[in-house]
Amino acid sequence: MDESDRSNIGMKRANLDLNDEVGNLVMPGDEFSIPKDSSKVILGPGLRSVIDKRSNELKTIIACKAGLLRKAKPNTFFLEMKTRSYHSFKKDDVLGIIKQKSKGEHYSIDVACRELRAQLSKNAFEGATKRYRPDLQVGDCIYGKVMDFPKDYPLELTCVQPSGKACGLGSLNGGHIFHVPVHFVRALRTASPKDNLLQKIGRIVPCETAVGANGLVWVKASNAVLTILVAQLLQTLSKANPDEYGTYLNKFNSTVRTVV
Amino acid sequence: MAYRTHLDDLWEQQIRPDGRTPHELRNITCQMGIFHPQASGSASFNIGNTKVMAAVYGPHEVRSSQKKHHNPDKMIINCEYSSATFSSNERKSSTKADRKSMEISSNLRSVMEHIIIPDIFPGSQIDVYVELLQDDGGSYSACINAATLALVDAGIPIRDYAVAITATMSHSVCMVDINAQERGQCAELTIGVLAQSNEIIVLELANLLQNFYLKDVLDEGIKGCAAIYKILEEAVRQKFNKMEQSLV
Amino acid sequence: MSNDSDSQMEVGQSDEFERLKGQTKSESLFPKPPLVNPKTNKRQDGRSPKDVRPIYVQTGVRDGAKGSAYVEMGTTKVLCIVSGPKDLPKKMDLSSTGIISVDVQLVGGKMSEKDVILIKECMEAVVILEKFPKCLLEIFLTIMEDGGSSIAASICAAGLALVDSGVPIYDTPVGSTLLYDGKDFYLDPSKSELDSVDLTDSEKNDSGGGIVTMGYLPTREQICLFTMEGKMDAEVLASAMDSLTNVNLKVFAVIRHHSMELMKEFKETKSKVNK
Amino acid sequence: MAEVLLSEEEKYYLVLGVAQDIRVDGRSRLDYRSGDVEVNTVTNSHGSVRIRLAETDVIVAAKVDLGVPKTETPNQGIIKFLVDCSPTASPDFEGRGGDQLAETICRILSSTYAKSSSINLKSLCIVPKEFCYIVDVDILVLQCGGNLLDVIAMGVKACLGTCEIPRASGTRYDLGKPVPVFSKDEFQFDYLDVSKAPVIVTLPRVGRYFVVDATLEEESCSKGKLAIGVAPDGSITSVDKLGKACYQVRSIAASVQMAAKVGVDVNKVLSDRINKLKLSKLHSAKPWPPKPEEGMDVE
Amino acid sequence: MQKDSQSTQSTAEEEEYEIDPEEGVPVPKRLLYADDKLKFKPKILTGTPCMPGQRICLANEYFEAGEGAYEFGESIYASALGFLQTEEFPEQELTVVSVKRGDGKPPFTAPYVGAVVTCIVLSRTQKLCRCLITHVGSVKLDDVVKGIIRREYIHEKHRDLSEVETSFGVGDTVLARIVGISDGDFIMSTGEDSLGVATAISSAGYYMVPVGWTRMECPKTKETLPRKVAKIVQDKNVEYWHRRNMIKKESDAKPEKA
Amino acid sequence: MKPKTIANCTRSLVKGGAKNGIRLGARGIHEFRTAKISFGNSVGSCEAVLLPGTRVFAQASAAIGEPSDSRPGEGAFTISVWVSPAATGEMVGSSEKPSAIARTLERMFKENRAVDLESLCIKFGELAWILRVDVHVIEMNGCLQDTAALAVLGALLTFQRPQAEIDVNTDELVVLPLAECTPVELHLFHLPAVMSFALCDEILLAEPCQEEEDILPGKLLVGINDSKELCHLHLTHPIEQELLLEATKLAQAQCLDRLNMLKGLVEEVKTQREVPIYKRPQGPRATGTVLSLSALETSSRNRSEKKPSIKYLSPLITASDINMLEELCIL
Repeated sequence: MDESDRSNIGMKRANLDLNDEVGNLVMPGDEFSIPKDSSKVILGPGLRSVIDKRSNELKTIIACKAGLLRKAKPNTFFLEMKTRSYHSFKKDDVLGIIKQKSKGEHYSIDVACRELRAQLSKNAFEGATKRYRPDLQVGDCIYGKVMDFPKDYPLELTCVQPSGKACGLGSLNGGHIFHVPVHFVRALRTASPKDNLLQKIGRIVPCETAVGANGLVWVKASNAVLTILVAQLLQTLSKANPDEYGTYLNKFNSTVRTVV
Repeated sequence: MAYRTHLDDLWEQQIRPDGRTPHELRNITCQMGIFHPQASGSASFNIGNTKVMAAVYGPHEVRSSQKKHHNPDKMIINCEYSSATFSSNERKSSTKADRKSMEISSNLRSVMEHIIIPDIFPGSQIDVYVELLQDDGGSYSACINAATLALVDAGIPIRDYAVAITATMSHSVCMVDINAQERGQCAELTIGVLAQSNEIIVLELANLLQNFYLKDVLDEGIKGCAAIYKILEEAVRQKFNKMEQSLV
Repeated sequence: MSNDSDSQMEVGQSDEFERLKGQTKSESLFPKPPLVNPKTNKRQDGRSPKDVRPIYVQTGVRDGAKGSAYVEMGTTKVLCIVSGPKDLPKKMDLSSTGIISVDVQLVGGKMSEKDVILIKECMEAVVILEKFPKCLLEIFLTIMEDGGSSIAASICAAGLALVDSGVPIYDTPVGSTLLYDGKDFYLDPSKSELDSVDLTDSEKNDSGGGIVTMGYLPTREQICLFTMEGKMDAEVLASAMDSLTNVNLKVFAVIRHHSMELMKEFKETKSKVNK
Repeated sequence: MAEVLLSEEEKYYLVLGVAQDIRVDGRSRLDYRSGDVEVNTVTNSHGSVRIRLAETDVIVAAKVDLGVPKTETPNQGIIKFLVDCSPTASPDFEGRGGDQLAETICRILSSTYAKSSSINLKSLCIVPKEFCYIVDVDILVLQCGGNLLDVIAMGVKACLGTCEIPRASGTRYDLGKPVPVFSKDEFQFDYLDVSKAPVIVTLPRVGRYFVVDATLEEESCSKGKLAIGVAPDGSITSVDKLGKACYQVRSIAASVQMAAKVGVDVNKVLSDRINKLKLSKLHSAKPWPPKPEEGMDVE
Repeated sequence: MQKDSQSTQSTAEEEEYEIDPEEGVPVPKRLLYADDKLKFKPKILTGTPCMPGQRICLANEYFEAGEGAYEFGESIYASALGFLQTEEFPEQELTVVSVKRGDGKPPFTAPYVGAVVTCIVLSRTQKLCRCLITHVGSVKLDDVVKGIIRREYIHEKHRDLSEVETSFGVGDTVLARIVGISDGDFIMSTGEDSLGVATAISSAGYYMVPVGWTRMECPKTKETLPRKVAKIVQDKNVEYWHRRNMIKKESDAKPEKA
Repeated sequence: MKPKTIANCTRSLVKGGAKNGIRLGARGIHEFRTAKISFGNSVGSCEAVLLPGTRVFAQASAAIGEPSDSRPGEGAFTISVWVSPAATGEMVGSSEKPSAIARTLERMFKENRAVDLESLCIKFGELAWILRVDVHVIEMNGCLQDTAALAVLGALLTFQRPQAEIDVNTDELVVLPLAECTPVELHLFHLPAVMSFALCDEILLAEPCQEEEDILPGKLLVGINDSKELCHLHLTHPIEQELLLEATKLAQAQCLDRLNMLKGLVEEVKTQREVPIYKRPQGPRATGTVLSLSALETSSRNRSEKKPSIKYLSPLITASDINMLEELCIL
């Protein structure tokens, strides 16, 4: 059967228009036609362009994941999806645990993602040189930034900003590190200042937190009990749905009062 | 039925079916260096009709089979327990890698890991092989004792002796060193302790034992372990006296 | 052992017991045909004890395989296929020389592990393993019909297949079997003959008896496989080996003739290529 | 399998010594090392022997069981062999490492005993087609110091020779079927007749000479060996070429002669050892615990 | 060749020791025969058919065993079925004796140290890249064999500068020379100029063309990728690969038309 | 998925916490986990959850087969454990974890004879019920043995099998369809349960979670049954005698009320079942207990005859019946 009646039956949706579909649910395999007018379209995660082999120009745009189609201002399209597993992008802040320190120039890092191998150069610290550089042990937590991930290589982390300063990046000591679903992490990080969970928690229990895009969260409060309590709270919240957050927070508040 | 009652009045005089008193061990013979030139350490431990041989190889470099999952600054201790096909009364065809022997192997390894001082040979491997020749009760405890002796014979630095014995409570009498006959009728608790600090390191229970009795049985067992420890120490003494004489 | 009284009682019971034992004789159960017909001094299949069954060899029977050969010794039919060099399996990675794996399929049966090992070791002695380091050479033997002395046939087939495949070998191996019934030798025995002699019953063959199989490298005059079962004196065994050697040379003559034929074909193909 | 690694020079030294008929431990080519046999090592079997030859240390235990004879040999008993290489012998035997070696030895033993008139299997039959003894011979290799095969063969012969086979004192007819009756007294037993049983003489070829009772080092110098079974009357019961080596006809013939000569002596020594052991067993006290009664274990 | 002769001896019955008739002390054969090699050169008529194991001639300093032949003791034997052929090297006054079968069937070949092989890159890490060897010289193997190219063996000159990442890509076809055998698999080197990446496929799926020593370019999307490019000397392999590529392209092109 | 490597900070947190009586799950040191047990629709299926996040499913089933030669008068009982890859990050098909669990369960249920196997014998030496329990670990967060034991116990308690017996005059196996008989339950001699503790020098942590199990050096398993008898003990770290005794006390208390909860639930399930349950009289059966020579004769005689064939009693038998029957036998 040819393209048209396949689309009629609904087996496949082709020649959609990007701008129309914004906000709708998009299924993997859906084909979008190239917008004629705009010269330039930026495709975010979940969308990819297909190049015709013979005449090598853009044929179509295909959704390779399921999610809501979102549009950012200058012609940027991406799919918003609720995933539990982490897919790395450049300049992501991730939390990792040092898996092993090899003889060479790299630590290999466990970023709590089965199919991703990560590594961190021993020199990628603030003011590190060949002679003076932090000596990390196996099991230490590091808060790093994804420098780049080459095709069939472990992704490369770094603990310095391009400015050469480590703004909060580096190894974290003390506290507690635990794992929550990735979409919850995204919620935490992209929340607007006023309904930011971490700040609310912080008002109850003053604590340091580091949230990695890969679903690892690191918490450190003034003492062990509070640390554990905060960790518990976050883990429960990650399972709860947003409108219950308030009640949980109140409960948490009362328990903290009893402890302190 | 006459048989039974006969046994019972034996019980009243606190005599066990094989004529021992409740606190009496079967006769024990142990020997070190039985596989002398080949194994780096070896020992045999016979208690009654239960015969066990142990051999220790190493420390040598880590064999490729275990290489992948171990970090280079730790020492691998590799234990394998195997029981001969003729060890038990009814013959069993090959017993390689069945659940029971795998379990015993892993238990043995955890014990060995606790008595061997780990950080002396980093990145090396020690093999402890235990072979059960004949099982007449208390085989697991005999294995532990034999392995300990073999380690001493190999000159591997150990924190402490691990000695083990079986004990039980039957007819409201605490008994030590159960043999195969008695095992049928009562529980068998294998107790292993570190000889110096009387810490319990091995606990294995066969059949049912009233929780209420546990304390008494433990006490009994620990007493028994002390006795075993004396015997092992004696064996080691003799060996090293011999050595001195040969040196002089 | 025990005192007289109950020992006599023993006897009383046991001779009745003996009678019971005597009820069945294995001979009466399974009558065995004689090896040679006493009148015409011929064997069951009509040849004299020293004769060898007709041999048929063919190479290159399977296209696509590196080397292949088909051998018939009387009713024994063996097909051999050589393939390789392959990559070593993970577990046996630690070898600087090549490795040979032999797989024997016996149609409607199973070859005993021991014989397979024998053939394997024979092949290891024949092939120049240094020529293909860290590689695996596979030899698949299929015994389509086992008419006796199948090991010998397998060796001939394997040797021919190796020759056909061009694998470097020290020499062309040939094999043959001999049956000794305590009086004289029967060369290249058939299956029925092998079955007919019962090596186990001690009453009959105090004079001995046995089966000898020998693999031979003719031009190097060496023995690459040797196995013997039964009961023989050393001298008898020696003479048996001599007669086996002669048989092997006969077999080798066949193989040599065949390979010379092959050569002719090569010449023709070459001339074709030139034209 | 258990091997030692030698440098070329060491091998050269060994070979040179063998050529001059002086081996590393001072023996000549045809000398055996010293060993001893100990009986009743495992008391819960019908016959058990622990045989040591220098470093090689093997336990052989036989258990007799009641069974049904094979259909093709209705008036013969069954002897089964099972070799088990304990890891105490060498770390290579760990897990399933020793199975290859065990398999080979097992095959050779069974072919030596089954395919020759070495043991009268008829004596193991109680009621033809109905009941016979099944003798399970289990061999446990505790330590391997070279020349394993010979030691095992000796052990097996000694074990079978001293194995107590319960005496069937008669038969009782149940439901028209003869069922063997066993005497309750466990000192009524028979011994197998091993006067014809062979021993195996393994001849590795070191340099240009065959040596008897090779040590591990010598075995590692040789590519292959001949395992030759020799009956007490000097006749050959089995020959097997092991390892990847070629021999010339004359050398095999010579080695067979040699093996026959050696084997006769070994047999002599072994058999009067066995007789001694039997006597000592008779005088020895009643074994404890009593063996299971064979009458019951019909399955 | 010396080594070879020994190893061949050692598998056979005669060990590498010879008994000196006087005092019966074994002396290594290599010492014994090092000096007094027989000095005359017999005439070898080429084209005579040989069976494996057939003795050809003496092995002394004038004669060496080539393909299809092996040396044992002091003579050369045939190791394969075929016709006798000789190859003269006047300068070392050496004659290499080899046995080749006339018909088209290729001789038995397996990867050996020193051979130039064609392989396909499977995976790569910083230290090494794993390959599958498909051809030895110009002979196709029945079954692929594992091999690795270490980072140090990529370039002859500056070993520490060379990076796997900038030299090979997964799926490339690489010409390499086997330099050694590790416990796992063959170790290969692309040190020489003629060795390196023969063909590579761009991300768009086209066969890239080399531009210079270190870069290859996709003909369509003009992206260039770093590679250790092989300077192709006219060689059967490469012809083979070109042929193969042409065929492959056509076969790729077909289904899209359909 | 969780990271495989344990962070040092977590390590120190757990160890330090254990000393001052603080735990990751914000539990007390001697506070056991809350167990949830639910039963499936099919007979003898039970799922036990030990919050937080350990979930084990057990399914009991029985089929008619031959008893083992060593124990001709008893039915057979096998336990097999599967750890699903979903539970752990990676595939642990043949790791020691499943076999360890299986060993523990075997020791408690099989070697200590929790199940009355003699009642499973149909015909001495020839026919018996082969009882098997498949244990699937679906989620794991420590305390696998505890949960598995609970699940198996639940499965065994709620299991039913149809009646099967040998017709006396025509020597045939008769399997009554469920319509005509009340299904028979298993008869358990005692109800065992396991409590696990993590040992950190001088301190017991009751029922640790995964991280605690990995971090803390020692582990102690205490198996106790409803009549306060120890049925399993396992130890992997040196421990003082007093501590051990304390542990057994705690375990005993906890195990008793856990068993009570389980019994209550089982009762509910049974009342829900519409099929009335036929209660076996207590005490072991007479069949197949004595090994007498007469028994030998009969067995030897019957061996020669052909195997008994399955015959259904109900005169008009429908396909559905057969299906149901097979369900119950092969289930």
